[in-house]
Amino acid sequence: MQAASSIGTSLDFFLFVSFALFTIGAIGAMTRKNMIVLLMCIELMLNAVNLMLVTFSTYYGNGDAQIFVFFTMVVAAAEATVGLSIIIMAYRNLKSIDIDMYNKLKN
Amino acid sequence: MALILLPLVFGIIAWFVPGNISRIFGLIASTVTLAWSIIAVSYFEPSEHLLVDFGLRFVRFSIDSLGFTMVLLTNSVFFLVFLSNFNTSIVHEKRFTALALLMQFGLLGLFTTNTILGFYIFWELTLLPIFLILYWFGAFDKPRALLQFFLYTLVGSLAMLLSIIGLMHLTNQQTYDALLAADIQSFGNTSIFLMGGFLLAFAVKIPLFPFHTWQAETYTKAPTAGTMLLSAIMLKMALFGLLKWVLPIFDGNATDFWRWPVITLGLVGIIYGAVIAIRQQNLKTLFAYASLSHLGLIAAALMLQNEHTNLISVVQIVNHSIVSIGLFLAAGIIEERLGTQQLDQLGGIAKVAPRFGFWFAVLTFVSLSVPFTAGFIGEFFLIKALFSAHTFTGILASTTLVLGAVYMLKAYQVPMFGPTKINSFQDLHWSELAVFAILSIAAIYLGLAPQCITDFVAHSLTQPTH
Amino acid sequence: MAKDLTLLLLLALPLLGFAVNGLFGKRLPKIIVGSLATGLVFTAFLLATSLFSGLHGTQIVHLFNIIDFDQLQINASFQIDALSVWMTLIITGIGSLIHLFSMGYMSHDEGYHKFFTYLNLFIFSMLLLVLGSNYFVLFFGWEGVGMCSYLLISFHYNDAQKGLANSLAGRKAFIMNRIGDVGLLLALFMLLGQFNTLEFLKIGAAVQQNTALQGGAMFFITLSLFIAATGKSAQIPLFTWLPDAMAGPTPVSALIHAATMVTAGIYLTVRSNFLFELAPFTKDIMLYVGLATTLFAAFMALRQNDIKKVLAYSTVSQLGLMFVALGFGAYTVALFHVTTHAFFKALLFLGSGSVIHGMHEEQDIRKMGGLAKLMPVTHFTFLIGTMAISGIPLLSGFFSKDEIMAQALHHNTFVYVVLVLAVTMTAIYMFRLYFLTFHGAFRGGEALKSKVHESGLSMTLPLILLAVLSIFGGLLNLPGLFFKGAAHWFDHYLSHSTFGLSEVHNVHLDFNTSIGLMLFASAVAIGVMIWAYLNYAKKGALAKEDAALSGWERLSAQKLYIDEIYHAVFVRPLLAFSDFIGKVVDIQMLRNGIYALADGILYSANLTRKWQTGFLSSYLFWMIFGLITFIAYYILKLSVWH
Amino acid sequence: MDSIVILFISGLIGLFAGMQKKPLLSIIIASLGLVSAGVAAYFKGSYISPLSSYEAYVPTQGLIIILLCTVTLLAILGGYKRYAADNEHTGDYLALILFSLCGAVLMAQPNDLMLFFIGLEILSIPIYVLVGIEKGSSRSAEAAVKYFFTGSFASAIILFGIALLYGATGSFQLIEIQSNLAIGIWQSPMAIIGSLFLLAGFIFKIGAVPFHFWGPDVYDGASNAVLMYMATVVKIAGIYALVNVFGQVFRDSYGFWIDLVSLIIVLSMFYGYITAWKQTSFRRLIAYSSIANAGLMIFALADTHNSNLFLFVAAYAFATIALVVINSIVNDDTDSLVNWEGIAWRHPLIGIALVISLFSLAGIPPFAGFFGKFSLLWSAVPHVPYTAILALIASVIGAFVYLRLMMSALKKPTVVVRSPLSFEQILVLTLTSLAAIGALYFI
Amino acid sequence: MSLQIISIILGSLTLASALMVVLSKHPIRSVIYLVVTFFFITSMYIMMNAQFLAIVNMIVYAGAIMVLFLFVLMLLNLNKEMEPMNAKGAQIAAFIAGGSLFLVLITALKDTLILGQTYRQQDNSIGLVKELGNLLFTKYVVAFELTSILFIAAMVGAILLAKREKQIIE
Repeated sequence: MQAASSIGTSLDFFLFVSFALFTIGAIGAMTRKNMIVLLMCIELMLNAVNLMLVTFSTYYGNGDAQIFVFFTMVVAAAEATVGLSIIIMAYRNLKSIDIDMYNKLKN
Repeated sequence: MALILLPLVFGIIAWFVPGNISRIFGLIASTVTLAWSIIAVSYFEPSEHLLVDFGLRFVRFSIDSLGFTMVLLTNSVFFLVFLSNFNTSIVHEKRFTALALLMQFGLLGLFTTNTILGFYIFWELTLLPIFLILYWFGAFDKPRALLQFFLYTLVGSLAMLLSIIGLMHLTNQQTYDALLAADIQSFGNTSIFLMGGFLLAFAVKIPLFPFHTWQAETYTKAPTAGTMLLSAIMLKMALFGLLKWVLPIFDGNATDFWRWPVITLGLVGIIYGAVIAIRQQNLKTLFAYASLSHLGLIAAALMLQNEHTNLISVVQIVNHSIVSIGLFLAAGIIEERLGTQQLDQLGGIAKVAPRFGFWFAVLTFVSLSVPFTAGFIGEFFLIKALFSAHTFTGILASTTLVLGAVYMLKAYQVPMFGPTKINSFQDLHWSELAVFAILSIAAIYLGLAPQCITDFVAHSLTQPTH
Repeated sequence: MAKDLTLLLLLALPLLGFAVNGLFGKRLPKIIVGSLATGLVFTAFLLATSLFSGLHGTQIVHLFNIIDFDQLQINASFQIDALSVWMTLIITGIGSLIHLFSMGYMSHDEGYHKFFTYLNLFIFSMLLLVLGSNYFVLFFGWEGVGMCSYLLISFHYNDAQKGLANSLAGRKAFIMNRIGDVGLLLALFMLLGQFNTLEFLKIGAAVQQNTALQGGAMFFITLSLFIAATGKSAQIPLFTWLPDAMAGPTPVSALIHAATMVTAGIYLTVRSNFLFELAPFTKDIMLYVGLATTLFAAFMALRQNDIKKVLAYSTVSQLGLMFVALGFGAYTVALFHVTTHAFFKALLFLGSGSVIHGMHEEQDIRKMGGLAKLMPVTHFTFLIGTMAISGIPLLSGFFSKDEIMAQALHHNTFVYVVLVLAVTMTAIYMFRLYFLTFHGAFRGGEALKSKVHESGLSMTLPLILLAVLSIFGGLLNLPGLFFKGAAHWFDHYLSHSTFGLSEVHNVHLDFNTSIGLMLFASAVAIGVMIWAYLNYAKKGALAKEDAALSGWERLSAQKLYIDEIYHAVFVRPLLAFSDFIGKVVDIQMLRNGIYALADGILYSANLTRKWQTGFLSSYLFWMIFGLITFIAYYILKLSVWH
Repeated sequence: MDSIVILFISGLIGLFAGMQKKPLLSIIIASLGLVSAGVAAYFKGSYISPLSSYEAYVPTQGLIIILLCTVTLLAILGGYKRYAADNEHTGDYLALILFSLCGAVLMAQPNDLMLFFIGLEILSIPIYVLVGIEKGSSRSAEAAVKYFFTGSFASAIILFGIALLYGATGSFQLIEIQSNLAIGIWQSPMAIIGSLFLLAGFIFKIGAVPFHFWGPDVYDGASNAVLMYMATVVKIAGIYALVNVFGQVFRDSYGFWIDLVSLIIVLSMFYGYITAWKQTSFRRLIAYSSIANAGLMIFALADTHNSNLFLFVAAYAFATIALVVINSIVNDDTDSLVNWEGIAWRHPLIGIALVISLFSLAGIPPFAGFFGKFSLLWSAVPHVPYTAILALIASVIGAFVYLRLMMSALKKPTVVVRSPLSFEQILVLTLTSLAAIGALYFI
Repeated sequence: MSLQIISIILGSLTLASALMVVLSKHPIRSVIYLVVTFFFITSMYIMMNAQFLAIVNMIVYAGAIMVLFLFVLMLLNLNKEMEPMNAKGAQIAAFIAGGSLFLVLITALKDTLILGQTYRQQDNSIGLVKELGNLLFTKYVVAFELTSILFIAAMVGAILLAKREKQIIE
């Protein structure tokens, strides 16, 4: 069980990676202008959470978290569908997927 | 029960009454309520409480003799307001009739409620109709002044709401008697804060000195009927609250703490209002400041918590209602017929309209509290109470007599005396005449026999509290 | 008739007149209005005489309770004693004469019924004042007469030339009186605090039982009472309203501002004699205030050109004289002078009224002259009045003044000297007035001269009656020099049933001093009369124009600039203060402060809405920022806790 | 569970019935579904449900479900005009709303974070779509885009929080989380950070500062009909979820987060009301006012045992729906407060409902809003007195906003224009007004 | 030991490709990098023996969803580089915010990031399809069923939005 014990020592690192991934996703969401990329950044954040959940699942030896990851993917898929259709709809209206063009509603 | 609900019912009906008979409807409705309350008072045993319960959790009613006095006062005021405005355009609006009756309901509720939350609910309930009356029928060129009125009252009442919540939490009681019995003093400084909340609400409504700035502008711009309602009965809510609720309940360290601050503010108000009134050019503004001066006296005297002073202050409350209806009616008559209230544009009306001149003079003297009028009894004993409490306060308070003469006589003689500056002035309509006559008779009767009020009220004010 | 019923009837009659004239006067013919008012007051006078004749001891008539708390009782009750009955006699007697006079004087006035309404109300209030058995009822009357005074002074409110001046004079009177009223009010509070009652007799009894009361409390009480008296009786510093009050119709000046109301202060002091006796310091104050008033008022009267103004200052001066007497504790003497003064001053005022009526509302003596032939009755009666007030021997004024001088000479020579000066000036201005009005050539122009006429019977009859009273009024209280039996009748009358007065004894000088005093006074008065005759009637000296005046004359004509000083010291600062707090404090600081607060919130709304930039990136940024804040909050809290 | 199933099924039926292009049919089906879901929730436990075995996972009982159904019913009735106008899609819209309501029911009373999260998404995703249904409008598109991205972002945050909580406790079950944390949450920073992320997500959903940004823009861009639904149901579900999670699970760390929550309350109320002052568009005004109201709702956290929230959210929801219905009468395409001038004169019912709703929102007795506020404060004052004072000061500013709106609406126009109301509008306005007045008799 | 090195390498590669998703200007490249990121994440799942998730991640995420993204990108014909970058200040602010978020997270959680030390050997079969299937259809069957609502809602919504309406064709 050498391998398993070494995976134990990697868990901290996976957690670290997950945090970093989340942060990178957040930064991307804040900086990118392309709505599709923005959506991808949010997917990145969701994946960070998935990674964290799997890590914890391994840590606790409990399948619940993996089920949760499964549902997260379901949700992500649904979100992506709706998100992309919203993007298409928006594109039809404004002929742009630059998020900064969408600032008519303010103040 | 009908005593309280009657105006509500009438108020709802009034929305469905056609506009051209709304003034008659208003008059009838107020007459009926007044008559009903007079009949009720004749069956009322002053030493007892009349309990009315609609099965609500937070609102219950209990009418004692003080409450009954205020109920009678309210109903009379509304009757007089409807009567005095019978000839003006405002009563042709069914909105006014309905709102006024709803407001009457609120006031009756306030004066008869037995629960502290009920007090708050009715307190705010009266605000709604008067706000609409002021807004619809007032001459507010900018919403600012009206909003200021609302801001002030709202700040005050929210402070009161906090205090009520605190009080109910601390004592775990909500009815008047239970609160009286509760040992508020044991809460120490908390009770001071709680009382402060109430006092803020009252100080805004009375109004006391630094919280009065809504008053002058609101009174000036409001329709005459609205001004009458405001000053004749709405301000009395605060005095009533002070007299019946706050002072007895917070008897002890809280009252001791607040006594002199409030008296000081009252005194400042007395002099401040009077001094400002001297130079006012607008009749209603002048009366507004005069009102500040008069009510400061009552508030200050109430804080002394002297049994006799409390009784007399009820007389003075009634008197102030008489005076304010009369004076604002006079101002309203001038405004309505001439379209202005600026003193420098007026003059010599008494010559053209001698009846008006006469009755306005009578009311002026009533407000100057010359002997034979209720005002004299009131001011005499209230100032005396202040004098006994501290010589200096008495002397300061008595300056109101002199300053009052300065501004009231100005207010009377500038428009009424002097060379006639106006073309025509229709003399009093019978309804206005009736109001003036009723007011004068009431003032003189109370001036000679104040005992009829004090004896009646004594049943609820001199009961041993703790 | 039972006394209490008489008394109530006495009170009710003027009230009835007030009510009837007030309600129906407009529709009734003038003659009925006038005769009703006059008749009622005269009937009251008859009732008063019946009270007078049946007077023995003090009697209280209780009407009803005004306030009845367990410890505190205030009653509407009345007191019949020598003092109140005497005052009632004066009020109703002089009052009915003046009513009669007014019927003629006011006959052309539109407000005829209103005038009598007010006049009756005044009589009623005045009767309340003097008949009340406690300070409370007294206060009712006290303020009531003030109110009537206001109404009557501003009676001709609609005057086109004078604008608001009449009613402003009324307001001035009312306000000055109110200042005095505050004094009375404070006195009442102190009395209530001290004795827990306001009944004269009860307070008196309490004072007698407890002699330890002498001291601070008494001083303040009496001082307050005296302040009240200065207001009503026009003493320094509150006298300036009285000359202005001449804006009212002349009968009003006669009744209110000469004979009755202004003597209310004297009445109050006499009524409270038992209190004043315990406060010597107040009496001293009273003495010197009275002295100053009598002197300065006389001085101011010297160069007045308005016939009524002269009389007004004269009244102030005479009232000062009475206070001097009160200051010496000579209550009956003061009251005696009140009585004679009522006679001759009413006479003088009515006379002047007759002159004004005849001259068609002209009051300036510079436009008169030579009226003696045109208005003989007026002239003759006016002369009697002038002589009486100047102290020409054997007329009423001579005796009453002489008594006061005697008191002064006995107590304080300085006071006496000043009084002599004042009395001399009195004679000077009175004779100046008389001669300028009735002698010499008519200066009002031919047009006016042809219209000048003697007044009708209703006006001359009161003049004649008052002239008779002015002549013989002195008999009431003859000095005890010759007719010992009839002497000091008035003193005895008052003392025997007025509380406190029996204990107070006036000084009586010895025979020689008295004779000397009288001779000196007579010499002065007659000397002045002769001088005035020579100067004004023979030499034809005239009143100078205002511009020509200089030195003391200017000071006198300008009334020592007291009005201007008051205006600068009190009125202007008050108005400026009112403007300041009304405009600066109230509007700019308090109200605009609230507005500024509202504006601040509005302004911050402009800022806060900028937060909502419309850019999604910024929204996401702020969400992350919020998260960071949350976590930072946790880290902070953790480090604080550990 | 029954309610959810009923809602889902009626949504499905509606979806297919919508193909008939008969709006009336769709609305009747949807209404029936809502009513029966409410009835099912009301009689929960008094009948044997075939789904009772699911009850452990999804408790669907209590007033809250009934409230959600009622509010949704009012919202679809109020927005019926808009939905019916597009008769091709009426069924779709209503179905989406019913599906979304399933999510709301699911998340309002969570006992499992997994179901909670799924519920949250079921609630949100249809609303993302509904906001964007005004296809020709760029505003609607912008609103949808903004709502979608901020919403997904918030979902990620919530998910992160859930993950951290799982990391700290090893479970998604709230009861287990609570018992695992009972030894002392201070031992577990991970749980605390997780709870903070969760808090952030909740606050996003109910739209309080500093996660409020989506609110004004989305409300502004959405149509009145959708606004009625999302301004009310989302907030109700969100606040109930927040109260249930924080009031129960994190009760032990009350002393830790209450200051933060107080700060959020105060900031929300001041920010919301102050900013609402300067708005020129009604929907933005309502959005800012709802930010402030969200702040007030959070007061429910102050007393973890007795939140007394129900009355307030109900009053808020009814008043908001009534106002938006009124707004839909004048502001269909445009959305300007200028159009509100004299609106009360168009129909007496508008005037009455408007006055009652605005006073109710301003918290002035005797309307439901006051009792709601009162009961909230009643519980909160002993715990957070100073916050309550600040909140009351803020609500003065709020009263101003409402009053100004009311004054403009009540101003008598020179020419009185009458607008006839449709049946369902009359129904909604009457019901909301009656509810606002009737609150007096139910406390 | 070797696993640890592998995990560090994988983690670094994940972060690097994730950064490239954010940093690359061309959206298509971002998509490709994202797929790469998912690939690395999948390998981490495999390391943790979460086989089912690894497969689902590969098929659903890297496969279906990413294809959808590409499809939309192509559909909208947006494959050219067209994104103007943000103002520098906002960019820096975003990076600072992200960085601080990461920092505060690490600061707050530094004491609990010790899973490796408290890790006890667990049954490593939990990530298998069989185990998860059992769980999914027993304990989480409700959630599983409820996701159908989610999907149908998403489906209806997507069609509703993306369908080209006749009347608004410009």
